[in-house]
Amino acid sequence: MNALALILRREIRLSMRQAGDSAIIVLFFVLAAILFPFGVGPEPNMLARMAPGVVWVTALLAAMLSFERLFAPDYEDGSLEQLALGPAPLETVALAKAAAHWLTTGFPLMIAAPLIALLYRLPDAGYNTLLITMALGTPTISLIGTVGAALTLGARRGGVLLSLLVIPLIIPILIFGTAAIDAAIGGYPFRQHLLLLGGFFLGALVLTPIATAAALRQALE
Amino acid sequence: MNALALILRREIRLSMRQAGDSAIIVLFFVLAAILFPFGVGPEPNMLARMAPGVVWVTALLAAMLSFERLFAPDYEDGSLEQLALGPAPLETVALAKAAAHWLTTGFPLMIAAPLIALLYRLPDAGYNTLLITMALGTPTISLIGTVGAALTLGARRGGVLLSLLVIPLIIPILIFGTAAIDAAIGGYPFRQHLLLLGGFFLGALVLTPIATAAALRQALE
Amino acid sequence: MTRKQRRMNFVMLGLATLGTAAALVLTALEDKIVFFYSPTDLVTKTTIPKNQQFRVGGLVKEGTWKKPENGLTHNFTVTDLRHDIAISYKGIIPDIFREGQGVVVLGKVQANGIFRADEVLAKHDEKYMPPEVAAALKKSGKWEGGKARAE
Amino acid sequence: MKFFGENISCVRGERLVFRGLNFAVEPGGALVLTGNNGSGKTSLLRVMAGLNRATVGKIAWSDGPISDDPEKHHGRLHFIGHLDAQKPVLSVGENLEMWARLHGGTDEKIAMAIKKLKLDGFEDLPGRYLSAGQRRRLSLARLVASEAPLWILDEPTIALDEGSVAAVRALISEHRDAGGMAVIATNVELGLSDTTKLDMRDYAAGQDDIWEGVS
Amino acid sequence: MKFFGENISCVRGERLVFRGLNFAVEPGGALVLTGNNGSGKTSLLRVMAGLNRATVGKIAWSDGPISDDPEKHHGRLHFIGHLDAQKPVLSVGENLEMWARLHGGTDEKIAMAIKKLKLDGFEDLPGRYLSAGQRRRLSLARLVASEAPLWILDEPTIALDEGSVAAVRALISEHRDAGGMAVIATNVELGLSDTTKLDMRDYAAGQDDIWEGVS
Amino acid sequence: MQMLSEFLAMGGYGSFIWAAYGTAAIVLLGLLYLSLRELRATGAEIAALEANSPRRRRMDDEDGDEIK
Amino acid sequence: MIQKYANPARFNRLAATLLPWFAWPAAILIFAGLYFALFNSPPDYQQGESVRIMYVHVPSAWMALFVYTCMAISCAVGLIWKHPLAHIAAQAAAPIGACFTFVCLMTGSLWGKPIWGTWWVWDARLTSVLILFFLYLGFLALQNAFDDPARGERSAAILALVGLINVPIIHYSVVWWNTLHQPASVIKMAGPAIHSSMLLPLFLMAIGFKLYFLTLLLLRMKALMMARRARGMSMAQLHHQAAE
Ligand code: HEM
Ligand SMILES: Nc1ncnc2c1ncn2[C@@H]1O[C@H](COP(=O)(O)OP(=O)(O)OP(=O)(O)O)[C@@H](O)[C@H]1O
Ligand SMILES: Nc1ncnc2c1ncn2[C@@H]1O[C@H](COP(=O)(O)OP(=O)(O)OP(=O)(O)O)[C@@H](O)[C@H]1O
Ligand SMILES: [Mg+2]
Ligand SMILES: [Mg+2]
Repeated sequence: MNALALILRREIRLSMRQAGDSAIIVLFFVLAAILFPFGVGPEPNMLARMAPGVVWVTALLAAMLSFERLFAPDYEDGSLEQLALGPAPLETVALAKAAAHWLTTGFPLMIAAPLIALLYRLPDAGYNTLLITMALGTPTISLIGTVGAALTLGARRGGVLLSLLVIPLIIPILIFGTAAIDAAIGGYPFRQHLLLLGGFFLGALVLTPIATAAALRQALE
Repeated sequence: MNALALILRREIRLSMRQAGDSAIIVLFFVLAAILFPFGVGPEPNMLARMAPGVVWVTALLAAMLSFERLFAPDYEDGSLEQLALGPAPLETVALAKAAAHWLTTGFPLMIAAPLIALLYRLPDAGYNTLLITMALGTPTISLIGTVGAALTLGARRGGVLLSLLVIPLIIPILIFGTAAIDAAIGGYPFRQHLLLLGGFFLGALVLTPIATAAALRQALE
Repeated sequence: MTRKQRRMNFVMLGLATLGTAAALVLTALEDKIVFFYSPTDLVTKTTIPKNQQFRVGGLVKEGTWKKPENGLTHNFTVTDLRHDIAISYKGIIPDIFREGQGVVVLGKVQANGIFRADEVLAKHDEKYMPPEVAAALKKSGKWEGGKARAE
Repeated sequence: MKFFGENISCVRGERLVFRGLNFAVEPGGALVLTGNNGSGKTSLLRVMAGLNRATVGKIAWSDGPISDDPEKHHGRLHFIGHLDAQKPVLSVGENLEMWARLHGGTDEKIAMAIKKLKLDGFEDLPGRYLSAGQRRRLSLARLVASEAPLWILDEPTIALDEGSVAAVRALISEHRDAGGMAVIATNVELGLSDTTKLDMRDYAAGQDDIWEGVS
Repeated sequence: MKFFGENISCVRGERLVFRGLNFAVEPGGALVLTGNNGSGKTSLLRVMAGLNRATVGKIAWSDGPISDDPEKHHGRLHFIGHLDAQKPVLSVGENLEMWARLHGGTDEKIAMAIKKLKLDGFEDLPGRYLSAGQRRRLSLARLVASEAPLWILDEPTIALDEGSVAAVRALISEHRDAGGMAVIATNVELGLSDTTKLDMRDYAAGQDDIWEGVS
Repeated sequence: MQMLSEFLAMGGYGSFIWAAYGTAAIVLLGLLYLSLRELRATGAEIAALEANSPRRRRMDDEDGDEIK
Repeated sequence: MIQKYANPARFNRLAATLLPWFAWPAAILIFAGLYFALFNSPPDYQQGESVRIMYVHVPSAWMALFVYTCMAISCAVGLIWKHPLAHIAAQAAAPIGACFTFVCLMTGSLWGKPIWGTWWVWDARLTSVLILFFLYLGFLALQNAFDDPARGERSAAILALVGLINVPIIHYSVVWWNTLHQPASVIKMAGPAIHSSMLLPLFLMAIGFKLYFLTLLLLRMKALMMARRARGMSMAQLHHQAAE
């Protein structure tokens, strides 16, 4: 079995064994989305207007919370050291970690998003686009998150620093994701937004493992 | 020097030494607040309407992020064990921790809040009330957060679980905090909201250290 | 100070603080926190900003609800038995909406003084009985509905 | 003032680790716990310190069980486990001072501790620059920096070089000569004189004991 | 195939820890690092493994410096440090399997490792239930579960009971007999025969050397 | 037939009423089903463990062991 | 006395004797309640047939509060007197309470659409019930979040006690705030404001739900005790093998 498959299997096993982990991420997502009506007031029109933005922003914040523990446990218990000393290049390790993160976090978020949209009474025309943008956007977020997680490894208040690094990088995804949904609701074309999101994803797929591996090497010194 | 002062001094020294920690929390606060206009669209009217809600919700999410590392480092390096074995009751430790958390996190958030409100063009009548509600609300949030942090100490995906536990308990603060600002802007009386927030604070001041201490005892077993 | 004394002091201090907390909360609850405003509020509280959405609650005034011809736009008056406000609403009303029924409407006051509602919610009281019983009660004059929940 | 335990059983992770264990330490005495890996030495030390509860049995000083007044018990002991309670960003001096002061240590005591554990010159060095053995010595310095009659030590000589091991041995003798007591878990020979041995293997619980005698 | 280092200096935390150090290990050989706490044993081991870079100097196999092909170097070594790389929710077997497979270990090898480290019966036990010594044995099992010519061990016998120490000693001899090599840092006498000693104190850098020889 | 459909329509509230009763039934009976299944599964697990154990000790021993 | 039943075998026997006394009456009462609720009770003078939702909404709402209160008391017993059965009872009750709360939310929402004109508003009653639901979920999540099950049950117990403040808030929310939700109909000073023909199915269902809860509770407690024993046994077998 090659290193990528080994690591993927281990990550998924870990997340299965720690039962309910991704369920908790999704719950956080739902809870955070519920907070806004409290703050903003429950007027239906306004909520429907906010829906795409809130779904995307809360999904992002939920994902953000999960990044912090992406490498930290492996760093603290020496697993990362051992992975670095394994015969597989660190780039492979980085990619496997991102893939596992998406499977255990991004994917459940994608599934939960329409439910929150329902709560906010998103117009019917928006659901398809919401799903597509999430499908393109969440893997990119996972990839970018791994870079951030690796960079802040061992840093003090890593979690907050991490969010600080990752948010600016993710803003474009947020912008195009919500713009696509808004366009779909308004009946405008949104193909270009989806193309851009796809482009981001492919770009991140190639570049981020390299950056993550470099950051991990620094962290281990 | 008694235990409370000792712990406070140590916490503040730690947060000074790890330079920029509370700065990072505040930065996260600002960044998250900036995200929403991207998601929702930048109409001034709408933003002004959202201002109290967004300020409170983002302050809450920022605080939430800082809870995770409230006890975790002390737990992992054995400091918590030693604090529990000290001659001071754990309730004192819990109170000192909450106070230190507020000084290094809640207080900076309170200072930064009006700036974000400015960004969202909160009507002038709201600023005073915003400050007062934050002054009453943020210590309560710190107190409730310490309970959550102690309960989830050593749990898997502690950060997310923590948010899940703390958010429902904090929702009333959010509701009355924003309602007070909305009332102030609208010219309605808001005395009752402030009274309630004050009541919550005093109640939490007495009850949460007990719950936190109980939870910490469990964590050390 | 012995341990017992010290503990006693802490307990007293804690109880005093809790008492203060309870006092604050109870004072706050003296005036109810509003989910909606009454028509009287609209008259007495001059500060309600006309450009914002808010909720108005009260009873649908007898004889003011015209069943709309086109089937969609409803015009009626909401009263708290002291002041009235005219409402205009385009949309589907709840099933128990009728004259004398409690409602909560969400919307804005327009320039012409009419409240344009975006949402109409029906508010009903805690009484449940078969229609025959209600009719009998009404006949015997023991009926006290209507004014019940108009605050 | 005697420190003793009677009929102690301990469940960890839903398994009965040991049972029916009795011990007693007199002033000037030292109790050395030995036994295989996994025989329950660490568990017993934590129970003694009051960090874990014994599932059955009583731990007490001559003037009453520790559960009556946990704070008083804590004021009487120093516990050095595997975790070092040190912050990498605080200096050696600051790290030590915090714990010493909490237990009423004075400036002279702290200075003496630094000297006895051969940490002089490191006072202002941030904790993160310490090697494994230096870090261990800083933990042990807590024993000297404030006074407590009972020392509870879990494998105190781990990671120490020869000279330091000798220093720790001297420290323990000194403490005992002054009427202190020590409970020490170890896998290696420490070379202490006149100790009471407690072999954990004598109290091991069999497979069928899972639910027995557990309160 | 020789493994050697020439003129190595190492800076940690802005302090020159050692300098001008040379070493060489031949197949069947064992290099034992000794020296005071803080003399740089751990630092040297990490440099050898390629986790840290030497500030000056070269580390190489007969067929080239390790920096030329780090992955090849990693494929040739096992590193056991203070951290155990174990997950509390995975069973002993799963924990071991992950690392063994990564280095090409087979099922038989893994079974043998479990047996040699006296972990049989624990295969399905979650890692969280292990005591300090049991956990250490699980780390050491990696040495047997997959093959590598070079073992880099940082205080391997820490927390082990007597029987386990003997088992580790046998393991190392066996490895060397089969032509393997070992570099071991230790503060206690391990009782290995025919080793090369390297006393870190011989390469300690004086106070004035801080900036010297630093590239 | 007509009576049945009238009954099902519930004066126009049929969909709401049946959805409410349906959810309640599914959730509450589902929990019963899951509980019973769990009970059976742990029963089987214990049986397997007991078959494995050197000295048999049955769950319904008269004066079995006790957690107090 | 109760200590005695911490023995799994004895508890099993007690459960076996009690179960039929809960299960059968529960079934009978619920079926009778359903008969009256659906066939033999009048429509409301205002709400018409939709009032029939009351017969599931109100009993499950009561159960949501009742189960939480029981759970919190049981947690307090577990924390203070360290009785293991208490934690097991709380652990067994939590999913049941969560289910009742969910049913209360769903049926309330389904009732609110035709009567109020909306599925959901953020008024005090509805919001506080939603918080209750999240407290249940938080309890369950916390319970399962630890490697050591004992740690999980005690931490969750503390959470349950902290969350207990929410119960009076839910109950009095309709008094303290101007909610869209109606004030109390049944338990009020002046006697029930519900006609007796509607009160009958309501009470049948309410008592039926309570007995159903007890049935489920016993079943789940039994399963939990067995699971605990299974864990202990497998652990012991592992160690035993290892020691040999
Ligand atoms: C999602 C929406 C709803 C929620 C969460 C909810 C929640 C509750 C709760 C928690 C109670 C029990 C209160 C107590 O015992 O103190 C209750 C009682 C009740 N609810 Fe609702 N409810 C909802 C919607 C509705 C609607 C739409 C109606 C009727 C139109 C309704 C009618 C009642 C009645 C009649 C009672 C019994 C009051 C009593 O205890 O005397 N509810 N509800
Ligand atoms: N945190 C824990 N949770 C559950 N079980 C534990 C825990 N720690 C230890 N155990 C179990 O308790 C037993 C005793 O462990 P303990 O750490 O007390 O052993 P020890 O005698 O200190 O061993 P060592 O010499 O290896 O340190 C072990 O076999 C282990 O299975
Ligand atoms: N992570 C680090 N960052 C900076 N400096 C370090 C770090 N680790 C160790 N040092 C410094 O390097 C020196 C050598 O440390 P090292 O851990 O190599 O010593 P050692 O010989 O292994 O000692 P011990 O026997 O105590 O384990 C120490 O004096 C310490 O000051
Ligand atoms: Mg131990
Ligand atoms: Mg070292």
